[in-house]
Amino acid sequence: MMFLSLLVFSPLLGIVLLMFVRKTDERMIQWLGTAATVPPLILALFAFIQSGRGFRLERLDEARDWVRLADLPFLTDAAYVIRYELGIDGLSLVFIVLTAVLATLAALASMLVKTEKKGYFLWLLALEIGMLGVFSAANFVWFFLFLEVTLVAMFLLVGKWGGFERERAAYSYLLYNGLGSALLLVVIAVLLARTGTANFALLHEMLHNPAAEGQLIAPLTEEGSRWLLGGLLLAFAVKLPAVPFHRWLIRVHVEAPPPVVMLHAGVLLKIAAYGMIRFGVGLFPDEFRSFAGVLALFGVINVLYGALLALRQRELKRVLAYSSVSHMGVVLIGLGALNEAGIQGAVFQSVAHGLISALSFLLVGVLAHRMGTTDINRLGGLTKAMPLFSGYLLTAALALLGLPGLAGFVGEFTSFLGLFQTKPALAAVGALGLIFAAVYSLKAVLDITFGRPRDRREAVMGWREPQASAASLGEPQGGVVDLQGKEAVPAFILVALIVAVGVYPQLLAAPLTAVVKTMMNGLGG
Amino acid sequence: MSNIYANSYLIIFVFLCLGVLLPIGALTAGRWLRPHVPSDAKATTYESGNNPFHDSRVQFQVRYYLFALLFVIFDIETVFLYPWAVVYDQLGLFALVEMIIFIVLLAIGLIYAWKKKVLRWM
Amino acid sequence: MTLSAYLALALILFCIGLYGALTKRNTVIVLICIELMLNAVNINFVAFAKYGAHPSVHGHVFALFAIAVAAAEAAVGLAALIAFYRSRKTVQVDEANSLKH
Amino acid sequence: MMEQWLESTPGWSNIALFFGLGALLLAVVLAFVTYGILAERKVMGFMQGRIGPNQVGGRFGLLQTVADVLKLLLKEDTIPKAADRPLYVLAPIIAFVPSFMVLAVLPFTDAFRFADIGVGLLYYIAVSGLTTVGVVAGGWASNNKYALLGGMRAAAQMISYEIPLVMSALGVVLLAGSMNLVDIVAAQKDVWFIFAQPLAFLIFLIAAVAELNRTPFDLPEAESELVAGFHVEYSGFRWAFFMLAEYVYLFAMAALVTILFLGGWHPVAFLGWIPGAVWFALKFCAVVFVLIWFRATFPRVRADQLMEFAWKVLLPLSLVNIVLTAVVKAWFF
Amino acid sequence: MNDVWQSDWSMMAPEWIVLAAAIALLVMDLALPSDRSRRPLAWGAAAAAALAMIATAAMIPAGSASILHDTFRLDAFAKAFKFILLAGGALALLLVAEWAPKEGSPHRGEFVYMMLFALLGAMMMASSGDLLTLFVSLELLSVSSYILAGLRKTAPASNEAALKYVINGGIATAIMLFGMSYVFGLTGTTNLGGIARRLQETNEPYMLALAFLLLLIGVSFKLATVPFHMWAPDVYEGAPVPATAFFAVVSKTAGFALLLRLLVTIFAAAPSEGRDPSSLLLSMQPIITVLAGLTMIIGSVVALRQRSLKRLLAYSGIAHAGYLLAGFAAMSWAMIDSLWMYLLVYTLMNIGAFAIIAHIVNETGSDDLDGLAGLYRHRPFLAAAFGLFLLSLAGIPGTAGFIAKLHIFIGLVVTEPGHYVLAAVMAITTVISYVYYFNLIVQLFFRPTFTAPLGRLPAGLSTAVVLCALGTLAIGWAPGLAYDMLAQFGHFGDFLP
Repeated sequence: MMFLSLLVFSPLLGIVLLMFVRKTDERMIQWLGTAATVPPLILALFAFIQSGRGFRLERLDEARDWVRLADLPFLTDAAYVIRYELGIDGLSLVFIVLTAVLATLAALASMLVKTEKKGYFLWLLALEIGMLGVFSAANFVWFFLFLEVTLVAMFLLVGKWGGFERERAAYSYLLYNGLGSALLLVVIAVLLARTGTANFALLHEMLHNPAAEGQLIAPLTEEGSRWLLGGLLLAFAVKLPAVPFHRWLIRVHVEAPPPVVMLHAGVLLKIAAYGMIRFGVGLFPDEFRSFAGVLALFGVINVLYGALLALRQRELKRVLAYSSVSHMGVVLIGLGALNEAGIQGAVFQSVAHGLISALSFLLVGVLAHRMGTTDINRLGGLTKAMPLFSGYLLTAALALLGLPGLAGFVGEFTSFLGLFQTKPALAAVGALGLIFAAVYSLKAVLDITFGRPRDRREAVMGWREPQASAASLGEPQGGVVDLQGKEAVPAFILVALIVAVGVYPQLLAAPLTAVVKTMMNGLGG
Repeated sequence: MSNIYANSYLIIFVFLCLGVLLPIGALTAGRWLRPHVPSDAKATTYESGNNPFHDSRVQFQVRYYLFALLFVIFDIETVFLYPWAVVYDQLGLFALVEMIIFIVLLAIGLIYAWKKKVLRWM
Repeated sequence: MTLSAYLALALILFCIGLYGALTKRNTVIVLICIELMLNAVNINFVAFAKYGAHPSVHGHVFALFAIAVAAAEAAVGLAALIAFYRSRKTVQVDEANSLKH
Repeated sequence: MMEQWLESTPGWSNIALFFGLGALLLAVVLAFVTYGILAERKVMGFMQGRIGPNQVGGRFGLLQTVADVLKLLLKEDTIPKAADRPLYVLAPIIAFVPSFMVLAVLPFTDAFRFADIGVGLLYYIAVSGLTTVGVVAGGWASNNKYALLGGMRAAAQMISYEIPLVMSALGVVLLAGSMNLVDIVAAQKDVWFIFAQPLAFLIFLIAAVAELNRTPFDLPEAESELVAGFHVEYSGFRWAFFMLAEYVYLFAMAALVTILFLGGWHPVAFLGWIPGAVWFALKFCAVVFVLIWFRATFPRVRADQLMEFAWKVLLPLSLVNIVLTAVVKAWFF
Repeated sequence: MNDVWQSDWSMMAPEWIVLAAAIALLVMDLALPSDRSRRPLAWGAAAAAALAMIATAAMIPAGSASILHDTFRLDAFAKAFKFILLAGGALALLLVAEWAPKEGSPHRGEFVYMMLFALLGAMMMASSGDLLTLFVSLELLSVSSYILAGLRKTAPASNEAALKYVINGGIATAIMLFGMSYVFGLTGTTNLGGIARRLQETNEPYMLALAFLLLLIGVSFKLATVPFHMWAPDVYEGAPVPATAFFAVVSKTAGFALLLRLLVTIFAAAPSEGRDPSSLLLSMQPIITVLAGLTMIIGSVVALRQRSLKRLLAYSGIAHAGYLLAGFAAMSWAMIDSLWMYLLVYTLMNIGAFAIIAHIVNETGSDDLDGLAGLYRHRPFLAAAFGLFLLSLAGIPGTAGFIAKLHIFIGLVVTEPGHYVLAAVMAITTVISYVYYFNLIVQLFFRPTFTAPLGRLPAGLSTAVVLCALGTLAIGWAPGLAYDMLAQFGHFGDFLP
């Protein structure tokens, strides 16, 4: 069975083909680049549908010998063997589908990128491989490996095709995430060194089966496990990002090209959520308990802080960036709740936010392309010129604030439901953030769509000039034209998905249930 | 045996003392006997009757250094050759072969210097 | 008693050499200080070979090799110094500063 | 006699004894230098069809050198203003002391010898090398262009010829199996090394002449080129000590050649009834005569020829000699 | 002496090959007319090194043995390190072949065989089982290296580099020798195994500790680690690029071979007054740990400020030496394994980077990192290769650098108690190093060009770049290749005599 390898590495075909295309042939590049994202999409959807019909995902597991680090007499045969292992379950599948879908849509939206398209698509496809790999890996080392592929690809995509301060954004992305990765690597190394394996299932076995504990290469104390989990959570908190570490996210959201932000906000941030669930809850359920309160607290801080700052922003990209911070807080809240509803909510929220932010950034990209600016102060009354666009933007805003019937609601609702069960006081404070969300998203969007284009600085006391990004300084490109067919397709699909998830959350819940159940068993109820 | 050793070096020390004492004694004696009438002209540097010009501690030709370096290398090689020669009888064929290799390497070094025109004085 | 006297001598020589090598500005003096350190080593070797806990001829052999190697190093050092002097017209270490960030 | 003293416990009495003996030797050497110089002048005079010194001290000018020395002693001592004073004063002493120190290891006969050390030959070579320092120091301290050039030349020459000197002596060490000069003489009981090591002897002799800075290798003091070489600024007794060192070396080198190649105090074949001391003296005088003879007959070589000769001819030859000796010894003995 | 004749001289086959090649090339260089190109000599030398590498590889299956009264050991350790040394040497020689300084390259002949001699010294060092051979081969390497550093006789920078190298090297040598003299004094033998045995009976912990520290300081010069790292940037910057590559790779590998041979063999079982009375090495572990941490921090932080590529790589080399020293400080079962792996990988990625720098220096005469700007536009493959080497140096997964770093990490945390602080320092300095490596990547891919386009890569450099890039990628994606070889060494079980 090579299904998962095929799924993960199918964009490679596109990369190889792209190599042979002339640099100047931009239409061909755009077409090929988009086409290259289709095979993984088809495979992912196929797997999704099959698993919905009761296909057991374990049958897709793959394992191949990769490297044997040590062959010492006192070690067992399997010790220090790192294998190339892919394997998915319902949790991964949800994210894989999300990745595949958003990758295709981002590729479609990449028509907004005009320079050096060939290199751009090469790295975009590499990014997709990395993201798919992260969710398919059944082995810590390979998880890390794919994670770092995304790091390099993102660095290049942001640094080369981003806005005016692109290199700064790329560096802060690199440093924060590098630090997170380094921390993660230390944790992985400790686990690998102490247990002799990096496979998730085996690790789980080694850490929790008292019989297998004797096989540990070196003992792992309770305190040691707690440190490991702490490191793990910290590493993912940087990548999520939790509040003190969020600055890179703002820069990247503001500076990166819109299709890349679609993927970044849509998928890359979710890797952290995925990691927390998979490794935190999965490997260290007992220790996780002691961290749950802190996580929830950070989640609430994230929600409130992100929302408050989003309120203050006068630049659409920044509003959305802070809203991302705020929404990722909801994920933390779900995890901190540490019950079935909470974890499910965290996943829901991840997917929902992925779809919604992808939609928002697609629209922002179009806006920046048309108007040359995303500064709310300088935009207004777009409904007349771009009615279709405004409609979509409004939908996105509604989804963002968590309107029932749209995807955002499901995630937020379930997460908070979880937290109310365990820590009602904290949940109550956090819920304030939802109100702020309504305020900032509507305020920003309504200003753009219905308001009049004028400088509103005087209207809001004490504002300093918001830091203007390059996109907000340029001249409008190509006049004011409404959303066109090619751009409308991804937007439409996204809206459709948002609605679908919102109306029929079972779509996601079905594959998740089994996984979450197992995890709850690990947590001991 | 050990007395011979100690006495021998004692002799050498005595010779050192004598060697130092003689010049000191002679020069001191000379100081009593010789006249002492210094003048500026006497204290000038002798340059074949011309007025001395420039500082004489000028930069030397590099060849002096080259020879000095060559000397250092070849002189030190005797550190190996002399002990070898002394105990040659007891070492057998291997020592011969080994030292021939050593000398061939030395010779290569010499040829190298030769070819690189290090040995040319002018 | 004999041994410790030699060792003390060697140690003092070594320390003088090290001090000079680390603090002196004139490269010639630095090179000489290095030779001083190496000679301290030779004293150690020969003293140990004769009066050490396990006297053995290896110490003498080692000293011979140390002498030879020191000579080679000195030769290369002087060559480097001359080359440096020819290009910079100085032998002061602290004027060797063209290489900096 | 000496052997007993050597074996006695070292003490102050020994020091006094050795001091006395050393002083005796010093006197002998000074006498040799005095009459060696005279002999040189006489022999050269003879060879050049002149008479040589004949005014002071009778028809043979026997007191000529003594008079010269007295004159030097009475000469005013001048030190150039620009000179490096301490070094200037020290240089002649540095040059002279080793020349006397090397005498300590030379065995003149079975009985008449001083220190008996295992590394005698090495000691000689090592200590004699120190004189170079004195020469260079003198040239440098004078702060005179001629002196400096002369000093440098002297140093270059001395170190260049030291290599073939050392390497050729190695053949002797190989055959004798010792560096102790007494042992080396003892090893020549049957065959003198001049016959066993003819090549080495030639190289050694040539190198020795060059080491002594004597014609044809007297470039450091070439009057016509450098005024007077490294000691151009020296006068009086300071200069005398440079000169003295040179002639003490003549003495030492002649003795060394005798010891290494001419069988030391060993007699020729059947003439064993003549005492060893006489034999040694005879051989020694022969060597000295040859050296003087060289001086009278050979023209001075050019500086470049001088250096290249050492490195390009003598050194390879001495290397060949070592290998040959070793191979022959391995095969035939 | 009969046993000398009957020694199995074929065990020294790689050394013979290198020595013979060096002498043959020396003679050829002297015989060739001076206007003939010396480039074929460098190719010949590289071929000889490659041949010696094959010879070494062929000897891997054989068990360990020693000849010449145990002065020359051919154990798994020797073979493993010789393999890396020869690989590095061969690649560096390819760089020599294309060495083209602006004043012309009149000393390329010297360059070739001095490098071979240095390589020979390094190889002997990996094989020696005796203090004396260890010392002499170390000096053969060092003295040849001094000359290599100063080969651009008319370039002031090169002269200065050589001078600094000699002075620092001389001091380090003297310090190390002083330590050796104490070790000898306590044991009366120079054989490493003999020393180890005798030391177990000695009762001179303080003299022994002093000896250890002196040796450690001396070795740290070769390694370019704190406290003897200051020479590296100056020497790297001033020396000709191929020599720099050689120092960065072969000297460093040899230094670690020295470190292991000397310190581990001698002191592993020596008594101590420290926290572990049975092993001086273990009681000195805190000191080594601190040195490793300082090295990593200094190397990565100072590298941030550099603009000269060679200097930058020098500091990065210091940081890498720190990682390696950390691997050593951990003293886990993975110690030698991880060092070998890291050095192998380090050789590949570093020489690859230096090959490209050599090209830039040849073409532009400067090694400022501006020279990289926009390389991607006119030499995309070159830029991609350089990017790969940089990623590997940074330790990004998918390249060989990651695997090596992971192995060191595992070594750091596998012991009980684990060296978590050191691991954390290593992780953080790695992230700091991202800044300067990615800064180069930014130059390569993002910035516009200022300079004239570079010419095509000459044959020697392109061979080196291609080999290194392939190796880096192959070990990155299929580390089994290297680990299978490593497995053949049996985890260096025969390391201690």
